[in-house]
Amino acid sequence: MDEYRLRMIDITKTFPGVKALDKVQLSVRPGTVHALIGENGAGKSTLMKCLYGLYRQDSGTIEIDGKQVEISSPNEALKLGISMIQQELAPIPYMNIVNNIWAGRMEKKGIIIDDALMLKKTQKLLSELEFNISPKTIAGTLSVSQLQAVEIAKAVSYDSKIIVMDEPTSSLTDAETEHLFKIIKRLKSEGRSIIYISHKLEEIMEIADEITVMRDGHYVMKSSIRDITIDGLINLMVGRKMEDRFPPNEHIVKEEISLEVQNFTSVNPKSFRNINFSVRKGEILGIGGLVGAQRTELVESIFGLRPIADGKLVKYGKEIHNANPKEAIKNGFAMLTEERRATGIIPMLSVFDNTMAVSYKKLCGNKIGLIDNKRLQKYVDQVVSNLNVKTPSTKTPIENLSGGNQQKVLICRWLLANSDILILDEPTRGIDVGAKYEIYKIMRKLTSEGKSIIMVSSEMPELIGISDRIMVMCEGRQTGMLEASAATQEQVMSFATTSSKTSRKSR
Amino acid sequence: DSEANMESADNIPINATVIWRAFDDQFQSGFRIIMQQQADSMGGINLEMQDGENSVTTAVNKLDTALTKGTDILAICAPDRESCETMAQKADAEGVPVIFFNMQPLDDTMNKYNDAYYIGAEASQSGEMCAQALINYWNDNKDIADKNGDGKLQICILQGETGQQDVTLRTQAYEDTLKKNGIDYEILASDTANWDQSQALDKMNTWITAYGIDGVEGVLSNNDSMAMGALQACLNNGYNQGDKGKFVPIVGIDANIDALEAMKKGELLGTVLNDRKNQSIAIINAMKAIVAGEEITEDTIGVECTVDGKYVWVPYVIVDSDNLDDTLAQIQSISSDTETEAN
Amino acid sequence: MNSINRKKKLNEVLLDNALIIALFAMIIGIIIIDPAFFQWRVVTDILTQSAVKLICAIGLMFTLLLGGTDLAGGRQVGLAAVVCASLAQDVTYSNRFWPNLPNLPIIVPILITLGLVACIGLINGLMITKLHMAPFIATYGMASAVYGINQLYFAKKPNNSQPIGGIKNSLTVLSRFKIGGQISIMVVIAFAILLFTWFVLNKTTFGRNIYIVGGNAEAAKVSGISVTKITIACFVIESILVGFAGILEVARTGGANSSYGNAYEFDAITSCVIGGVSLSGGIGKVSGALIGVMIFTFISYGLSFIGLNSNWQLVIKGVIICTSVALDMRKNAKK
Amino acid sequence: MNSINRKKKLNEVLLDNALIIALFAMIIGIIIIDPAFFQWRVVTDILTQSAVKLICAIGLMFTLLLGGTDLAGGRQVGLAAVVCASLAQDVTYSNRFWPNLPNLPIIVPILITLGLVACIGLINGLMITKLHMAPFIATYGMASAVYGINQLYFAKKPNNSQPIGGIKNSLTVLSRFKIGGQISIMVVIAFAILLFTWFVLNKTTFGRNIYIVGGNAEAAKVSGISVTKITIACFVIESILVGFAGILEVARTGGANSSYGNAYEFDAITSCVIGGVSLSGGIGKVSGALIGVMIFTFISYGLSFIGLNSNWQLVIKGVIICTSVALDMRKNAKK
Ligand SMILES: Nc1ncnc2c1ncn2[C@@H]1O[C@H](COP(=O)(O)OP(=O)(O)OP(=O)(O)O)[C@@H](O)[C@H]1O
Ligand SMILES: Nc1ncnc2c1ncn2[C@@H]1O[C@H](COP(=O)(O)OP(=O)(O)OP(=O)(O)O)[C@@H](O)[C@H]1O
Ligand SMILES: OC[C@H]1O[C@@H](O)[C@H](O)[C@@H](O)[C@H]1O
Ligand SMILES: [Mg+2]
Ligand SMILES: [Mg+2]
Repeated sequence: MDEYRLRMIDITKTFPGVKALDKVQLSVRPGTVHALIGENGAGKSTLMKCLYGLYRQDSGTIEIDGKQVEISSPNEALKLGISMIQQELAPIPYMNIVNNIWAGRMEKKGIIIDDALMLKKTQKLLSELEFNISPKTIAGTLSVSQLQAVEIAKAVSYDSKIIVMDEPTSSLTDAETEHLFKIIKRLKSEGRSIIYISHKLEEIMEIADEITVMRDGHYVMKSSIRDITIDGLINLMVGRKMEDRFPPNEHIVKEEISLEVQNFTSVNPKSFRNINFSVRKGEILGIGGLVGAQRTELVESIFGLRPIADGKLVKYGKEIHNANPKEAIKNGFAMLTEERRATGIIPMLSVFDNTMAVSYKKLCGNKIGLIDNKRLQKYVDQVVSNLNVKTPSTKTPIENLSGGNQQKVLICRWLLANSDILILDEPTRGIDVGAKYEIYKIMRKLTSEGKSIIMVSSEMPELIGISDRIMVMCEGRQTGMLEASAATQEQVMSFATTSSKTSRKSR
Repeated sequence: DSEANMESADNIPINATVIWRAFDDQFQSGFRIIMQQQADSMGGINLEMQDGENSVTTAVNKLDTALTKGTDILAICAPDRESCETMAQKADAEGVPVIFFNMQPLDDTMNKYNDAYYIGAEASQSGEMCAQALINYWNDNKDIADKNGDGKLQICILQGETGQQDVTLRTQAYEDTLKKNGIDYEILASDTANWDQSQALDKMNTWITAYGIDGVEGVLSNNDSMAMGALQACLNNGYNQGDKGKFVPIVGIDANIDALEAMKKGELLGTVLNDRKNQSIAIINAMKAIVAGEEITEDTIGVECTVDGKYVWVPYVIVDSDNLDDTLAQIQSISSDTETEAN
Repeated sequence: MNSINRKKKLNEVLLDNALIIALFAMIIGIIIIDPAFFQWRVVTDILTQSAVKLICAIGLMFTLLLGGTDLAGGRQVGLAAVVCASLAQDVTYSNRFWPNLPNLPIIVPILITLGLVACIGLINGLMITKLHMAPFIATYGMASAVYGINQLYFAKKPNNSQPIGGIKNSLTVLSRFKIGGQISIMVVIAFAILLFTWFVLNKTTFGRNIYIVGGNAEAAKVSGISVTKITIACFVIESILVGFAGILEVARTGGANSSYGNAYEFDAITSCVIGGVSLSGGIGKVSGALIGVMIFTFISYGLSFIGLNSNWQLVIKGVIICTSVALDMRKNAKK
Repeated sequence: MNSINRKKKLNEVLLDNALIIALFAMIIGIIIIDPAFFQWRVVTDILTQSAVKLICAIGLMFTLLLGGTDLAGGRQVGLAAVVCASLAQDVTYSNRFWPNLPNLPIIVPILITLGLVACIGLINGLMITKLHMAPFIATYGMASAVYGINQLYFAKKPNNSQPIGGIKNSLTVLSRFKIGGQISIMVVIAFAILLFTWFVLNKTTFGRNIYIVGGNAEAAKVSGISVTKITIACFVIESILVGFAGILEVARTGGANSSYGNAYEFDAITSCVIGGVSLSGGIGKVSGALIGVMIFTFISYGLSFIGLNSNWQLVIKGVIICTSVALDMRKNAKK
């Protein structure tokens, strides 16, 4: 019996214009959690897609338990005992959670599908993971966070010897992450191998046994977690030293209030109600809470994407109405949405178009909207290099960029819009430490210019590290407002879970 | 005025159902409207018009519907002649007499059901006349007709929608007639333009380029729409505008108004009149007679025709310089009738 | 709040069932215009006239559920009709398509025909899965090719594009024989197919996988479902069903010509959509297809019955398609 | 490694240009069969015969870029043709559609016609945006309605569904007048429209927004682009273009009847797709539409030129559609 459960040797994969993987190595022991880390675009997902049969490597071999294997489809991967949580979640929208989880391996009585049995098994599965979602819920109506929970449940439910998790916690809050870790430990004890991809280095330190570091499609090194520190990790990834995770906060918050949100109440009774808060000039207001806290609903409603039953917006003292995003943008709002795939990127269009989407009219510099590419190229190149987006060129279709780099492009889009109130829903989801730092710097720069930022984040360190004040929500209600400088994770959590017990029962 | 007629008819009007191959076809819908006009002005009969939508199935459906609803007599222009069998059979089963028109059933169908009749022309006749018109031009204008002087008649044939009865029979008839008249001919090209004017225009234009406009010594078209398309192609090449030497003889079928106008201008050589007015009158009278149990004779039919048993022949008429004006007048009268009616 | 809700509910109920309501209104209307419409035979007529359409609709539904479509559906009906008819003529018939063909048991032509269309379905499936072609365009190309081939075959000597007749009794009986002198065998066949399809779609893994692939092919693939297999299977099934519809057309009309089945796929697709099948895949019930087809047949039957000019029928058909689908969208929007 | 790359490149280059190569092969082939094909006039013929088709293709492209389609395109060509012709007859012509119509300057009928089709486009746009209907089905319903209306108008007394002739010179001149005795004015018009569209799509915000909406409507909405406005605009533009195509058909053929334009939308869509326009929206160049149309016209022209029977043309057309699109997909797949 080989000491390694899995070995990927000299894996090379090229896409037109990009060499995504160049002779990459990966060796994973049984019963261990193996972290795979690297900057956005380093090639982590691509490597795993080769393992899962979604891509075919140009060269290189894969061995499982010492035997060389050819994996040309997920079907074969599953047969070989490999399961994977995708980075880009893709549910079967019109079907309920049960079918989403058992797709491809339905339980049957004879030739007839046994829905009852699958329902039972699903309930068991979900409760083990302490995700309280009804198994009958239609996947299309789930929040990203809920979806991720389902994906985890699914990956776990295959009893496979290798489980790949590509950024499983990118939209989970710490509480849910804790559940996940419990599971992972159990799986480990059962002798399974977990390949764990994440940009949240604390998690890595907590859960991983070994790590492999990648940079720009190259294998950098492999090490046991014991012999390494977070800072060590960081400069292995970015290839340089990073003193701080967050740029210093010069506390440039002005007295002047830029936006007042008064008594905001959703038309959907299950969603947020009576929300009151204000943001000052130069302030970053964080919004924290658990999944389903309705933060996204709230901010999307402020931006005019969802109808409200009641409430008003006052900007610099005068009431405004964001009937729809167009209005909102006119009123100087910007909104980086939570669901990059669904409401962010325009897949087949170039990085250029994706960056200009909001600003063509504004920047073309004439009434009729004639476009002079040279003129616009300047703007695009500037933002794209500011956030140093990894892309062959600004003509590349955005769908060919790595997850994190797509996110950066979307931020570029809103930077060009140059609004004075920015709403960022999970702005650094799936973004590497280096890039995160750049984004934080940009947020600070924007506030120093007197702009205000409302940031929904499920990442405690980020929430506390970058916000000036933190509003906490729980099940649609506003449960607390904290000065970030004084706030602790415990405080935030306690507000985030207020009354959740009671209401759980009431569900 | 139809009201008036009905009262004058001492017995209540008979109910007849007419099933057409296709409303969505100029010739057919023209025919339909003419028949309706005649019925209105003659009185004593109510026509219910049904659309076969160029599909045997639909035609059969419409027949079923009519039989369910109940009708005194049927007149059917079937989508194809085979389907007449099924329809005759269904009608026979319900004891409803049926007159086929414009689409001649097979003889054994006609023989099998004794309450089945046919009113119209010999389908292939239109093709024969069409060819005949060209042959006459060829013989009468030896000097200019044989442009390339090889003694051979080079022709192009424009066909309607492949598989349709008229197309097959007409196209067949062209050749039979040319052979029968001992004409030494050569078919440069023969292809479908789906009864369509602009498709015919493009096809003809292509052939003109391919064989040279003087290489084409005659065009036989399954209908007038396509003939007009072919004509447009010649006009665009500066032909058929009066100069006898620069003339491509084109013959169509239907005697559509625009075709007749073109003939009058000397642009189109000829067309064949499928006498929709007289056929309509014949059909209406026949229906009345059959329902009344009278036997069918030349005078019960009331238009020029030859009756032989269950067949009433209202032949096609070749339109040439002699009868052009009358035909034109007749076709125009179709409209003017309604003008008077409209007012 | 509550009262508002109740108000909402009432007119929502009305709107949700607008189609049914409109239908009944029409029935009443027609009966008033012509009481003869109120008879059992009208029902059997409508059922009989629906049978073939229903089979086509079910066939197309298999492709729609995948988010696909088959624009060659109608032409396959035509090809099947011509091929089957050409092989199922009475040996005694005067002008036979294959003059020297021995007397074959009726099952032979049927199997040959179905085999042929199955191949077409297979090719469609391969183009869509292996060559990643959009179904719309792949099947449109196929439609052109199939029609051309049909024409060429139909034009073969000695037939020379003459309509094919003289069909064997053993085939035509399907349309003439009526159970209890009332319900045509074709209706029974159609409903049998309907039930079987319902079972496959709702009770078997294959059926469930169709919905999964149609809902999100990527997710299906990641879940180890062979999108290729499912897709090809659906297109083959669809072809076999429309091919069978073509055979029934021959049985019904006692003949065939190459223009048979023209544009059937559109009526089929529209019926499905009216019945709530989504063109983007993943959503749709057989019951929907049934309702859609019934509405369609009813309208054309009813309007012909009262002798409404078919040009007006076209207009009305258009309006009905749009309004009914619009209403349906409303429901989805709510969800 | 490098050598491999080079090898790859060679046959990739071959495959990527397979269409062009095939095209040239055909040209050579045809010239061998009939040397007469090698003449300037053939080029002008093909251009002239492409003009109307090109305008339709450009029109449909506006809807395809949104991920939509307009199955009523062809029927709008027909309606435009009949309406325009009925208003543009010589006063001297013996049997006029409107016997008492005064002699109108040609621009009047043209504007009336375009206004009419613009309304149809507007309705299509509203159905799709406000009622959230799938374009496929909404426009299919519209096709039925438009055709019905056209038939009813065409059957109006005194015309009684007789073909409309006697068109004014001021209109027919468009087809007869040739620049330098060679290039028909219609070709010039078509190419003018082509250039203008290129400009709009690539050099204006409106144009870019079309791609953005087609690429991801949700994202467009979040970016403050009015999906509704863009969609409606595209459908109106498309209708106006196909309507104009109908007017040119009248000019070309010197007449009109209600069956004009039947199924033009399909050739248009197919041409676009062959030219690389994606049916799911967001992808496509005008140059693509041009190439697609040219290939089509060339094929049907070339094959008629050597007198190949239309049934074969259908088969070949089908094969070409499938192979060319498959090749195109290959390119996308590589990305
Ligand atoms: N389908 C594709 N076509 C072309 N290039 C691709 C494709 N998928 C990935 N790439 C490129 O391959 C490189 C690696 O992408 P990958 O998604 O593996 O990065 P990653 O390590 O997962 O980054 P992230 O942490 O942001 O997910 C990137 O440069 C990306 O642009
Ligand atoms: N019932 C629902 N129907 C449709 N979409 C929903 C529904 N519930 C939640 N969503 C979607 O889920 C997303 C997040 O929902 P919610 O606001 O409840 O979670 P959250 O508090 O934002 O947590 P997170 O920020 O982690 O998503 C939103 O984008 C919303 O569109
Ligand atoms: O089916 C359509 C054809 O029907 C024929 O009878 C007529 O002569 C042709 O002009 C064409 O209309
Ligand atoms: Mg990744
Ligand atoms: Mg959220």
